[in-house]
Amino acid sequence: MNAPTQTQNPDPSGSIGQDWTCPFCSLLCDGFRVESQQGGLKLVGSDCSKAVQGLASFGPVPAAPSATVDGREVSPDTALDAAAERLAASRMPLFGGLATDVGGMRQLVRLANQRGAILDHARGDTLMPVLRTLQDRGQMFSTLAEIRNRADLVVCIGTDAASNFPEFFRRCAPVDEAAFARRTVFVGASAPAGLQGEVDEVALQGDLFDAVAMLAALVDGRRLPAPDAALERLAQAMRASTYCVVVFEPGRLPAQGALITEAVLRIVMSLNRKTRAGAFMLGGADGLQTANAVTTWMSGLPLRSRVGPLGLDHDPLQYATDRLLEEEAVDLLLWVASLGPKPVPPATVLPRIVLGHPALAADCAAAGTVFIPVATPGINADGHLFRADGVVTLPLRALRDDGLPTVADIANALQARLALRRLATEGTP
Amino acid sequence: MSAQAETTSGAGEQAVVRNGVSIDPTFAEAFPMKATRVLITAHNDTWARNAAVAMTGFATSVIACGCEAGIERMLSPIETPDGRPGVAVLLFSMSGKELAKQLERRVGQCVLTCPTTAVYAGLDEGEAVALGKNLRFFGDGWQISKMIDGKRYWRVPVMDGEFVAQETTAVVKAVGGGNLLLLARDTDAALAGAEAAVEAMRAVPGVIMPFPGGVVRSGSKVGSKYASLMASTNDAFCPALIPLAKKTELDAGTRCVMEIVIDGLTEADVSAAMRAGIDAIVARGGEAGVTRISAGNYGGKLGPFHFHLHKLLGAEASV
Amino acid sequence: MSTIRLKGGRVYDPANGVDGETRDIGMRDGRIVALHPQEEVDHEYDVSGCVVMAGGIDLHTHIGGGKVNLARMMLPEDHRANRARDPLLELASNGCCTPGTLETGYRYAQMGYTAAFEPAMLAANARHAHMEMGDTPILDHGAYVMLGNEELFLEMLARGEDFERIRDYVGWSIDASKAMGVKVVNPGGISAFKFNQRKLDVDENHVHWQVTPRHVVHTLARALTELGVPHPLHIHASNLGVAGNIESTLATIDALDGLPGHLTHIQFHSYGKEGPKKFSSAARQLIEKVKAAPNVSIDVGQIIFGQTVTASGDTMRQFANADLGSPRKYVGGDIECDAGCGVVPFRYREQSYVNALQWAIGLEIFLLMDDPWRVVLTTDHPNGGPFTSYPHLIRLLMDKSFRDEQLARLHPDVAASVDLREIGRELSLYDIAIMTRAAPARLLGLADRGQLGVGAAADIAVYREDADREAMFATPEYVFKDGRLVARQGRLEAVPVGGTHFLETEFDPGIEKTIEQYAQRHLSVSYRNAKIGKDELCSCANGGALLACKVHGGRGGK
Amino acid sequence: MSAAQGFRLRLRAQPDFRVDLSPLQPAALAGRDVGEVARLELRHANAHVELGELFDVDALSSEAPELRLEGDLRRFDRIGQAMDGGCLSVTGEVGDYLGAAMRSGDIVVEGRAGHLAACEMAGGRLEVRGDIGDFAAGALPGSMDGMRGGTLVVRGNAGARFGDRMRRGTVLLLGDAGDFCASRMVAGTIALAGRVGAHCGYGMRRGTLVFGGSAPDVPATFAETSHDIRVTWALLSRSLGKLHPAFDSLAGRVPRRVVGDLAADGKGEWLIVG
Repeated sequence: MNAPTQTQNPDPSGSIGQDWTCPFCSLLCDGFRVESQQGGLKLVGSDCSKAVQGLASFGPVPAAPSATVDGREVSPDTALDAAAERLAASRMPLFGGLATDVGGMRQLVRLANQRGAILDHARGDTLMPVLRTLQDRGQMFSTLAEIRNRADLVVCIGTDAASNFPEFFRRCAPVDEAAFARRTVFVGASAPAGLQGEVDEVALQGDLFDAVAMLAALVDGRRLPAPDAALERLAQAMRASTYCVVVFEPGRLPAQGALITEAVLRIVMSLNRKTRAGAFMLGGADGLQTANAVTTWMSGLPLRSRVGPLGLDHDPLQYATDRLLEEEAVDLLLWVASLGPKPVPPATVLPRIVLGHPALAADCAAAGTVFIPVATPGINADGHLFRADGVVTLPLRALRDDGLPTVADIANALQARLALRRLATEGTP
Repeated sequence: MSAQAETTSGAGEQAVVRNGVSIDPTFAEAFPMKATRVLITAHNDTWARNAAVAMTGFATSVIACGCEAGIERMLSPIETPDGRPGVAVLLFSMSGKELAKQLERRVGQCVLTCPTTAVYAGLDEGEAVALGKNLRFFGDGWQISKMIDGKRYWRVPVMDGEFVAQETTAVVKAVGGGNLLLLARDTDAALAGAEAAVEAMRAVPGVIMPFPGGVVRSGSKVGSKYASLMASTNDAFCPALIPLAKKTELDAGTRCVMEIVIDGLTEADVSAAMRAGIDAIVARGGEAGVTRISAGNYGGKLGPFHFHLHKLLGAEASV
Repeated sequence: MSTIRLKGGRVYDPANGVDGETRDIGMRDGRIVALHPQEEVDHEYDVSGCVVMAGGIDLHTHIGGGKVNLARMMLPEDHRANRARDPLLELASNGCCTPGTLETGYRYAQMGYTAAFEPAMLAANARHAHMEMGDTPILDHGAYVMLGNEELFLEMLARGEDFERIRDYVGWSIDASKAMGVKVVNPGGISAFKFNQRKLDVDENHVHWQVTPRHVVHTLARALTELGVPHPLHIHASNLGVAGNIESTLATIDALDGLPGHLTHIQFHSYGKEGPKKFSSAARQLIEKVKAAPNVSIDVGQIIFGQTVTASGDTMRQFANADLGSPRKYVGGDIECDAGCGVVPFRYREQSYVNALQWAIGLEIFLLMDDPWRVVLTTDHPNGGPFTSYPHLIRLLMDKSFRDEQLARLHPDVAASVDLREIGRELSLYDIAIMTRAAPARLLGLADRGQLGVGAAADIAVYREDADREAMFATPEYVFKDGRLVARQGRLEAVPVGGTHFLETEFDPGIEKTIEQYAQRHLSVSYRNAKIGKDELCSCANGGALLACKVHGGRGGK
Repeated sequence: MSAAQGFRLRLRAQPDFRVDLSPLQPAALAGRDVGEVARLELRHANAHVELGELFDVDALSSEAPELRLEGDLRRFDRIGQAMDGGCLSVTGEVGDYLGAAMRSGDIVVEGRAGHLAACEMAGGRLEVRGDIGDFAAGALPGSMDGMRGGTLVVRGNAGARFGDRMRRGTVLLLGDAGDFCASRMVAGTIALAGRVGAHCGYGMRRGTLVFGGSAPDVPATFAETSHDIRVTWALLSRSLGKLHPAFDSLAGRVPRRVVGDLAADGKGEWLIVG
C-alpha cells in the first residue's frame, strides 16, 4: 500500500498532543492535550464525553489490522485489486458514509467521477434540512467567537446543546470582561447543569414546529389569537437583545425539519431589521460539513449528487443512502468511516467496499465485502476538517503512526488501478 | 358624438313615407371607436345600478368627457360570474389609451367606492386593458390575486369586506356616432317620440345612447365663427333659425328637433338600434307628431360607417 | 522538458514595449527563451495570423473560500444544466455565476487566463480558500487577506497602539494566512455592523471602537508600504453601491495621503446623486482624481446584464441590499471577530435605470482613464458578472459600434443621456494586453508573469485574429501554462495543478504574544492554529508549486 | 415502417437501475416510425439504453400525438417531464418527477406516482388515479416556485409537503393529504375533499386551501376573518364544481375563512366548508 502517513509526534508515551485538534465532534476543539498512557490515549484538560469515548476506540496496542476480502485476511494490494475490480464492474456505485477529511474527500470526488458514483454522507438526512433552507432562502449565521464576544441572549431551540456537543457552552462563554450579561433560554429542552449567567426554559405547547412558527410570528410583531405567554416574553427579549443567537441541532430535527430551519432563518432575518442576530447550527458530525464543502466546491453542487462522465445531478430525495439500497438503485456501496468506529456500514445484499476504522472489521467480514482499514485524521494521520459553522477549517495532527493509509491514499490507489484497467481495455488512460 | 355639418339628400332620391312619417333619403355617418364592456355586480340591483349610473355619468360625448358610456342593460343573477344581480356597462372612446384611462378612473371612483360591488370583464376577446390591475394598489399590499379558470381577479380589502375586480377586460374596435334626427311639430311630440324610440333601442344588445335619457337637443356642426370652438349649434336644424340661417333643413311646421346618438360594439349593433328607433317612430305614426326622420352626416367624407335610413327600412322601403 | 517555438505571431507584450511586432517566441522548461531561428525544436506551432500575449491574469475574482461555496450551495438552479465535457480530462463540475472550482479552472484556461487571485480571504477561512484554489486546476493563484475589521486590529487602533506593532501584526497576518496582499473591505464597517451600525462614512466613527475608516485605510496602507508588500492596499471602499458614494471614494483616496492603494471594483463606488432618479455617473470626477493621484490604481468591476450572484465580505452593505436579491435569497454571517460575509443573488437588467447606468459607468471608467497601467479589467467575478463574460467586455471596449448597439437596448433614459455615447475611444490590443496581463502582473509584483521577455514563465495565450473580438478572446487557438499546452481551440489538453503565490513578510515575532493573548481571551481557535505553515499550505493547495514572493526591502523586519 | 401519431409502449422487463423517461414526448415523437421510437436513447445509470431493449413498441392509430405506457414503471422517472402538448397515459405505477415542469397537454396515470409529481408544472392537465408521493406540485431545491399553472387532479392520497411553494394553478385532491400540506405555499388553489395531516399550511404565504371534506384543526398562527367573502367564494366554488363533481356542492354553502400563516406573510386563506 502507499506510504504511511507522516507523524509528527512518534513518542511512545507521555504528552503527545500539545496542539491536538479533536476530530470527534464538529466543534473541533483545539484547546486540550492528549497523553499516551499504557499505549492508550487519554484526554487532558476536559472531560468531554465525545472526546473520551472517541479516544477510547484507539486501543492500547495499535495492532496493524489487516484488510479483508469476503472475510479473508489479505495483503493490502490484494484488497486494493479486489476493490478496484468491483468498482470497475459496478455500473452505478454509491459512495456513502464519507466520514473523512478534506484530503480524503478530494480524492473520493475524483474517484467518483471515474465511475459516475452518487455521493451521500452517513448523516445526509441531517444535512438536507439545513441545505434545503440555504438553497431556498439562505442563511444568517454566527460563529463561536462572535457568540462568545457578543451574544447577550442565546436561544437553544429543541436542543440542550450540551448532550451532543459537550464543549459548546464553554467554547462560546462570554469573556471575563464582557460588558454584557448572558442569558440562555432553552425552548423545548432542559438546560444542562452549570451554565454561566441567567438560564430559562420554555416548555413546548404543541411540537417544535408549532413553537418555532409561533415564535416567528411573535418576533415579527403579529397579533395571534392565543399566543403562548412564555414565547411572547421570549420574543420580546429577543427583540430587545443586542445580539441574539438562535442555536439548533439539525440532527435532532424531526422529519421535514427544513421547515423549522427556514422558520429560524425568518426569525433571525426579522430580528436583524432592528437589532443584530444570527443562527448557529450544531451539526456536521462525522465530517459532514467537510464532505459537503468539498463536493460543492469541486463540482458546484452539494451532497446527494451524482458526478461522472454524464455530468452532475443533485437529488436529495432519490440519492439518499437508505432509499438507494432499499430500491437497489445502485449496485455497489463504497463506505467511508475513517473518523471512528462509526458510522457502521449498512447491511445490504450489494457488494461493499469499506474504508474504515479498524474496529469495523467485525462488521465487514461478510462475503461480498472488501474491508480496508484506514487511519483517522487527528489520531494516526494528519488532515483537515470543517467546523460546525462551515467557515473555520482546522488542521488535525497525528498523535501516532499506526501504519495505516489514509482515505486519500486508498482513493488514489484505486484511481490509479482503474486508470490502468481502462488503459488495458480501451487504450486510453 | 353629435357633430353634423350638413345633411345631404341623395340627388334625385325621394323621401319615403311610412305611416305618415317621412324618412329622408340620407344616412347617419359614424366613426370607429374603441369600446369595452364591464359587468358590475352587487348585493342587490339597486347597488349595482348605483355604481353603474355613477360610473357612466358625465360620459355623453368624447368632446369633453373623455368617453361615452352608458348602461347597456341590467343582468339577472344567472347571467353574472358571481351569481348576483348586475349591470352591463359599455364605454366608448376615440383611442384605446384614453379608454383605459377613463375606465380606470371611473371604476376606481365609482365602483371600487360603491358598497358591495364587484367588477368583471364583459368581453372575452380583444386587447387586454387594465380593470383591477392597478386599482389593486389601493389595497396597500393587502390585496390578493386569485386565478380562477385562467382569469386573474384582484381582491382588495375594503370596509365592507373585499372589492373583487377582474384584472383586465378586453377592448374591441367599435362604432360611435350612429344617429337619428326626429323632426316634430312641437316639444311634447318630439319628447314623446324620442322617449319611445330610446326605449325600443335599449332592448338592442351592444349599444348605448350616451346622452341624458338617450336624447340630445344640441345637435352640432363642425366649426364655429369663434376660433376657439371646434363645434357649434347645428343651425340647419334649429327651428329658431329657419328664416335666418344660410341654409335650413326644416320646414315651417317643424318646431322642435331631437337627436338620438348611438354607440355600438359593431356596425350591425348600431344598425339594429337605429332600425328599432325608426320602427318605434313609424309605429306611432306621423299623427303622433314626429313627422320626419333624418340623420346627421358629414357628406360621407369623415366616417367610414354610413347608415342609410332607407336601407335600414329594408325591403319595405322600396315599396 | 521539450522546446517549443511559436512561429510568426503578432506579439503584444507591453511589459517589454512590444506592440504587435511579428516575432517568434521560444519556450523551454516552462520558461521563455531566446531561440536561434535555425534551432531545432520539439514542437513548432505556426501562429501566423494569430495574436500572441502572455496568459491573462485576473487580480480580482472570487474563486475560492467560504462565501463562494455558500453561493454555490445557495444556487443549485444555476448549477443544474450540464454542458458537454471532455470525459478524459474534465471532471463533472457545473455553474455559471459561481461554478465549481474545477469548472472555474477549465473555463479560465480555455479563454487564455493562467492566473487568478481571490481578493477576499478571511483569515479565519484562509485554509479553506487555499483548498478551493488548490482545486482550481491550471491557474496559478493567490489571495489577499482581509484586514481592517478584526476586533484585535480595531482595538489596537482604538487604544493608540504604536504603529510598528500594528505593522508587525499586518506582517504576521499575511504570513499566517499565506496571502499575496491585503484587502480592506468597507474599512471598519463589517465590524460596525456587528454593533448594529448600518452606515459608516469615511470620517465617521465606528460606534464601538471610535475609529474612522480613514484611519483604518491609512494605517493599513502605511503598514504595507513599510513591509514592502508589492501589491498596494486593495481597497473596497465605504458605501458600496450607495448613490452619491463618489464622495467617500474621493475621501478614501485622500486618506491614502499619497501611499499606494488599489481601489477595487471602482464602478460600484463611482455614483453621483444627480438627475431625476438621484443616481448618476461620477466617472469623470473619479478619473480626474485618479489621473492626479499616481499612487492609485483601480480595477473596474464592470457589470454584465443577466443573472449573477454578489458575494462580499461587506455584510453592512449586503444586508442593506438583501431585499433587492433576485431570486430572493440571502446568506449573511458574522465571522469569528474577524470579518463577515454576505451573499445576494442578483439579476442585472438592461431595462433597469440603475443597472443600465452602472453598466455605462463601468465602461466610462475604462475609456476615460488615460493610463491603462493603472486600470485592470475585471467584472469583480461574480459580483458584476461571471468571468466568462470577459471576451464580451473586451469587445465592448474595442468596438464602438458594438458598444452603441448594446447601449441602444438599455433603459431609454440612460441610453439617451449617458456620457458614454460621446466617448469614441476604442481600446487597442496593446491596451487590452496591459489591462489583462501586464498591469495586473506589475501591480502584484509578479516579475516573471504577464510578460513574454526571456526568462519569464511561459504562460502564453495565442488568439486567432478575428474582427469579432468577443469570438477571438473567447476561444484562443493555443494556451500554454508554464510551457505546457493546456488548451487548444477551447478544448483542454492538460490539467496541471496550479501554483500558489504568497508573500514572505518580515516582522517582529514578538507580536505573536499579543495575538496569542487576544486569541485566548476572545477567539475560539488556538493561536497556533491561526497560522498556516508552508507544508500545510502545500497540502491545502493540492500539492501545487509554492511561488513565494519576496517583499521589496521593506522596513518591517528586525 | 410507417410514421404514426401515437405509440404504445409495453414494458418487457424491469431495468437494473432507474431510467430517465424524459425523452418520451408525445408531440416530439409524433410522425416518427416504430423503429425510430425503439432506438430512442434513455439514460440508465451511467450509460444509455435503447428504448426498444426495455419496451415493445406499437403504433397507435391516434389522430393526435399520443403515448400509452403499460407496465409497472416505478423505476422510471421523469415521465412527461417538460411535456408540451399531446396525450400521455400510463396504466401502472410511475417513478418520480411525473409531469415535472410540463407546459401543456394531458397526462393520466392509472396507478400511483412517486415523489415530486407535477413539480414546477406550468400548464396542462395531470391526473393521477392512485396515490401520489411527497412534494407533489412542489419545487426543486433552490427554485422559488413550485407548481406554476395547469391543473393537477389526484384521486388517491398525497404524501407530505403537497403543494410546497406552489405558486399558481389548481390542485384537486380527492383522497387525504399527508403532513405539511401546502407548506410555504406562495399562491394558487388547493381543493381538498379528504383530511389533512399535521401542520397543514406551515409557512404558507398566500394562496387558497378549500376544505370540502372534514374540517381541519386550525393552527395557532392562523386567525379567523369574518367578513363577507361570498363574491370570491362564488367564483371559486363554481370553478371547482366544474373541475370535479366531488366539489359541485360547494357553491351552495358558505365557508368559514381563516388566514395565515402569520409566521410567514400571513396572506394565505383557508376556506372551510366541512
